[in-house]
Amino acid sequence: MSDLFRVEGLSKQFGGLAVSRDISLSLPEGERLALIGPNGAGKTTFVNLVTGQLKPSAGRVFLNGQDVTGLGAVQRVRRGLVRTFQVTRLFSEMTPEEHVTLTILQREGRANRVFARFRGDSAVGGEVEGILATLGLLDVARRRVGEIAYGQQRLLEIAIALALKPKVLLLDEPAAGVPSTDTPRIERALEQLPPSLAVLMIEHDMDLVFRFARRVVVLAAGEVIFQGLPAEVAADDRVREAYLGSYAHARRVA
Amino acid sequence: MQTIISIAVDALTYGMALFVICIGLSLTMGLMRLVNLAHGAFAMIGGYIASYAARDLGLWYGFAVLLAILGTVLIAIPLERFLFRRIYGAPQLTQVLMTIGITFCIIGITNYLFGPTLKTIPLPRGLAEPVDIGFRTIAAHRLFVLVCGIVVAGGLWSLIERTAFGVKLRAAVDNAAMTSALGVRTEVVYAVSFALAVGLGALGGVIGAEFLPVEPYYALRYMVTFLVVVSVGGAGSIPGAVLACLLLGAVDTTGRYLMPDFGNFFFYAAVILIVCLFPRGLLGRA
Amino acid sequence: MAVRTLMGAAFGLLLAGTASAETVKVGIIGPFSGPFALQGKNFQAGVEAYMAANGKQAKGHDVEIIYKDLPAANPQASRALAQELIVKDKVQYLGGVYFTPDALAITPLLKQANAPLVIFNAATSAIMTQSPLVVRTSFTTAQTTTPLGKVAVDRGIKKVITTVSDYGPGVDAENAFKKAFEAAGGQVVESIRMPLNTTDFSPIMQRVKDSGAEAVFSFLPSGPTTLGYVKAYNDTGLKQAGIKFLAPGDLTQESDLPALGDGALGLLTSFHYAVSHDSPENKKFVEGATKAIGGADQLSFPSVGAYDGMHVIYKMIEATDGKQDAEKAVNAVKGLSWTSPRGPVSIDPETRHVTQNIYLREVAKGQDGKTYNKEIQTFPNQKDPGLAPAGQ
Amino acid sequence: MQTLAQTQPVAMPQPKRAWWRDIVGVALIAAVGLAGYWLFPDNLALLTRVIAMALLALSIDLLVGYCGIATLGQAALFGAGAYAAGIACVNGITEPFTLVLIGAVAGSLAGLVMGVVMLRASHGLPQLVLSIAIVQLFHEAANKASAWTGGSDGLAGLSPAALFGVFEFDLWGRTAYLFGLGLLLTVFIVLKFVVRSPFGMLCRGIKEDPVRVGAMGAFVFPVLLKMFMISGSVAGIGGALAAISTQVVGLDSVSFELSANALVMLVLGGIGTLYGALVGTVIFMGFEHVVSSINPFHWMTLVGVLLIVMVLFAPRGLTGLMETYTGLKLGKRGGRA
Repeated sequence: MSDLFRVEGLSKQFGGLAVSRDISLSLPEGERLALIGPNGAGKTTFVNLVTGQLKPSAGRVFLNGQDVTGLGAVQRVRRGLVRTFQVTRLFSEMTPEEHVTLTILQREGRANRVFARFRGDSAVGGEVEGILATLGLLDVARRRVGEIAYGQQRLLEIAIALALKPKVLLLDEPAAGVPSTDTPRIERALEQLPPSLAVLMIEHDMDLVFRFARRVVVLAAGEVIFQGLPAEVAADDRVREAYLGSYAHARRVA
Repeated sequence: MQTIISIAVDALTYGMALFVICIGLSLTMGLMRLVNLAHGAFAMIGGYIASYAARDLGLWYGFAVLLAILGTVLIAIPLERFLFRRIYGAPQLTQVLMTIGITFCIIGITNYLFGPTLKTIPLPRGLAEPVDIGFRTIAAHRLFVLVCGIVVAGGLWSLIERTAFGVKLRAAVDNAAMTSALGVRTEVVYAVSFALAVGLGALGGVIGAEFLPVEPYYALRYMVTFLVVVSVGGAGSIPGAVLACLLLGAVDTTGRYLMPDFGNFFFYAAVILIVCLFPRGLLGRA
Repeated sequence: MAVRTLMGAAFGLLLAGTASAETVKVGIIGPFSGPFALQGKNFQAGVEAYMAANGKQAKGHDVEIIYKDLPAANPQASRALAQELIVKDKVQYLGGVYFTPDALAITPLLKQANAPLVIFNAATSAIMTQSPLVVRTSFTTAQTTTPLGKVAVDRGIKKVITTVSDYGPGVDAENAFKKAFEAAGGQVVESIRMPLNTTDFSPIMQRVKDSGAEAVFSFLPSGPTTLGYVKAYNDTGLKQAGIKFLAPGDLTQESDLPALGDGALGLLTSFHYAVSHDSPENKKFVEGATKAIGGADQLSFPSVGAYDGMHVIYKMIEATDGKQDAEKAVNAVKGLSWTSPRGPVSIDPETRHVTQNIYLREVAKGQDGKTYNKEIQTFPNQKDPGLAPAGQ
Repeated sequence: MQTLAQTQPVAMPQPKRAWWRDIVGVALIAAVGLAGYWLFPDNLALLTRVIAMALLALSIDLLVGYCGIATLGQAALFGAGAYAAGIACVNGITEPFTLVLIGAVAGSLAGLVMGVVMLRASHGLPQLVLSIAIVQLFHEAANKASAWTGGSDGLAGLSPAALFGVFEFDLWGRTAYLFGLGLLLTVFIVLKFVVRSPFGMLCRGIKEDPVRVGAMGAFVFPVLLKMFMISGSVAGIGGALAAISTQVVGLDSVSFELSANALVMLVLGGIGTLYGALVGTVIFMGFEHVVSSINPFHWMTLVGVLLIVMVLFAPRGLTGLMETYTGLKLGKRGGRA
């Protein structure tokens, strides 16, 4: 069975500094993988390498069996590899409805039309309403994003990603910065993700990781030091060393 | 060969004159993030003061230069306090609007006070005469400008890299909130750097007057040139500004020598090329 | 100040058209502000000097002047101002105009407006062909330049390099000089056109030096660039090397001379007017114009164009007895001749352009220590060579 | 700040109908335009000039206000339209609408060239400098090609045919003004649709965050290039109108000064609303006209004071000021300029 998403030997060096070293992992359809690691382990660099924001020094990225290493970020999105951002990147002057509408029009290749109505299509309208409803954003659908709660903004990040109908979804710390009263809402959203979707989540909140992930990968100093079931993570020596050791050796990779 | 050296000398001195005028703008734009289109207006004020002092009052040239710098800074202080301080950190377009407004006012007032004619700054005998430098003659003031440029570049570099003030300035640029939390009065640092930039502009206006004659529309006429030179060099970078001035001076001078009919094409084509290759300027800060 | 007549514009746009029948209004468009404000002030000085000397009435009709400011070449604004003068202020005559494109924007209006345009400056030959209602009292670049060709040859100069600013008048000057000089037997070894915004002329001077020419012919617009050019000519040692300097008089206009200083001594220029021109008419004119402009060192050639322009307008008013009839007015001044401050002049009946003496001048030092343009040779009754043959 | 604890109602709130405000807005522009026609019948050439400038300012707003691209070279596109229409007119194509079309096409082609170069840089200052360099090159080219453009003497001898074969472009300028007003209204309505279209939304997105737009799977470059072409055609229409109404095209129509003036007017009016471009142009040019009539020698000082006062008391422009005091929102605008 070919994996939906696979990276092989991905490495990145900035100058002489290796930020990612020979990372390999794969996600079959329906996978729920959590990528964890101490601060500075190279998680965000990894996401940027996978999504095409950064060019790897070595290694390859496969999507649906096709090599997409040479493709830019936008092309990868169009092939179904979609991400959310650790710090929300939204248009503060637009409403959630507008965000999702724009995304759907884009997916259908209609976002570049000059002589078309933005809100005219009832099919699109229905889909927008569906997505916003799934994420519980209906009541703020027509408020400016700058005015809504941060937790809702994080949900909107996910809503936009879902509107692209992704095959592989990279969630970059979806619960970061969200008040603890709001995390259940995000968890519920994650549970409702389409079952066939392969999800790679980067997260600090271990409770969330244990509840969500079927498999865990631990990254430290740019290297994969553990791959396995959530239950095994805590017992692994190298993981303990990486987390606790990081306090002993200060920051190895800034 | 002799011609090439000769052109090179011209390019070098012209570039240096540009450098002295522009470096102040480079500081305000790079270090204070202020697109100060009124910089030329300050250079012009310097030129007017020097002209008044040297031509109308008959004062010694060096004294006139000094007076020009001090006078311009003196005029700039209230402007900084009441106008410029309001637009630090404002969007670039707001800064453009405000500084164009200030330029208009300065032009209008200068015109009113001094009339629309050209103002000359008489050079002392030693600088006024051509000097024989072996293979050609060159105006002595060109050599003087060259020396000034080198002194200004060296002095500024050591001020910013080597002194306590330089440390504070660089810190304030990188993180104003943190720097003031550390007890540095950032508005004083800004005011001093602004005064420094204006003073340099005035100096440039005076010693560059042989290239860019002083008249009321000076501030508008050369606004674009200054802005372009600074951007090409990379705002805030002294070596960048030197490099940009020399490079653009060279392109301009050789272009005008080889194909004078297309002089401007060379200049602006070079600008486009450089900006496309180095969007932050030749040695701009990332 | 006559400008104050426009005070009403702020509120009075609605109250337009209350002109009294016996007043003849003249609208003058010129650069009264901006980089060329000095030339506009000269327009005004010429007009005021004429009216001070000849009264504010022409054949019993009050003459009222309305000034409109057009700081830089801008045909769109020029047309708007002309339209406002004609439609709102109901002027019978238009005058002034410093830049060629501005004049070209006005010419299409004249016929319908039934108003003549008397150009005080704009110096491109072709304007005259655009409308039969245009009369010009200034000069054309070709007119002032052409005699220099002969002058050069007479002085034993055989090879000349031309350096002109790369714009209309500069190109006109280059062509006119080349034609005249080569007709007289000289050879133009090289022609350089310099971009208008050139500030450092050293490389140009290097070219001049390399060309092996015995003289350099130049044309630049009057103002700041002239200063840099003349400085470079001196600084690079061309003067010591004996390379002569020839140019139309725009380069050494009187208001720039103080700035040029002693560096300008010995420059040869040809022009239709020097403030120093020795005649009783000019003495009177300079006195009046100086009073109007506020300082003798600001006076320069546009003032005389304006002065004579007003003379033409007065004659037109007399001929039509204050009635608005553009064609009759223009016909009345065809062939008109009089003694201007610059010397004897007449309006060519064919081209409606002024026929005048062109003088060769040398910058010299007067007894008061100031430099001035000293007239040393006269070329009488020069027409505009740019207009002589019909068409191109 | 609210939390997510409340559960959501099932239906979305009804959309606020924004377009009726635009109908009122367009009607208001038309009314003001016609009022100008009746109130100032002697200054129609000036008012036509204002309209041409307003079109130029509108075209800048499309880039600055909707895409976040700073430009000080927009006159390159205006001039391209003016010269194209002018050259066509001299060579026998005199029908006004055809000339406007030619201007629009030429403007959008120039916009294409300008976009390709300017989009090499991704942010403020380098873009500004590129735009300046381009307008200077255009200026230089227009000066050099004097056989076509008349160089610094200007391209003269345009005699556009009567509008609809009936209304002459004459001394009084009524035809030119009403023609211009019609063009302005048409362009304004079309642009309102453009900025409301999916494409317009995408542009606003790019202005706020190009990386997010990329993560949505949309290429940024072609979108912006398209906006450059639309903006170019608007500027080109302005240029063509100027050429037709003035019957002369001068080098000033491809100058840095014109670009800077138009940008100043736009910022004065407020960016990102389309209305700001109109308000700013009318106020600035009206102010300039009145002040320079009262005192041509000092108008520059007063205009300078106006700009300073504006920055100090209405940093978001006149429309921003109006929104603050009336609570009426004229359009969506980005947080930063």
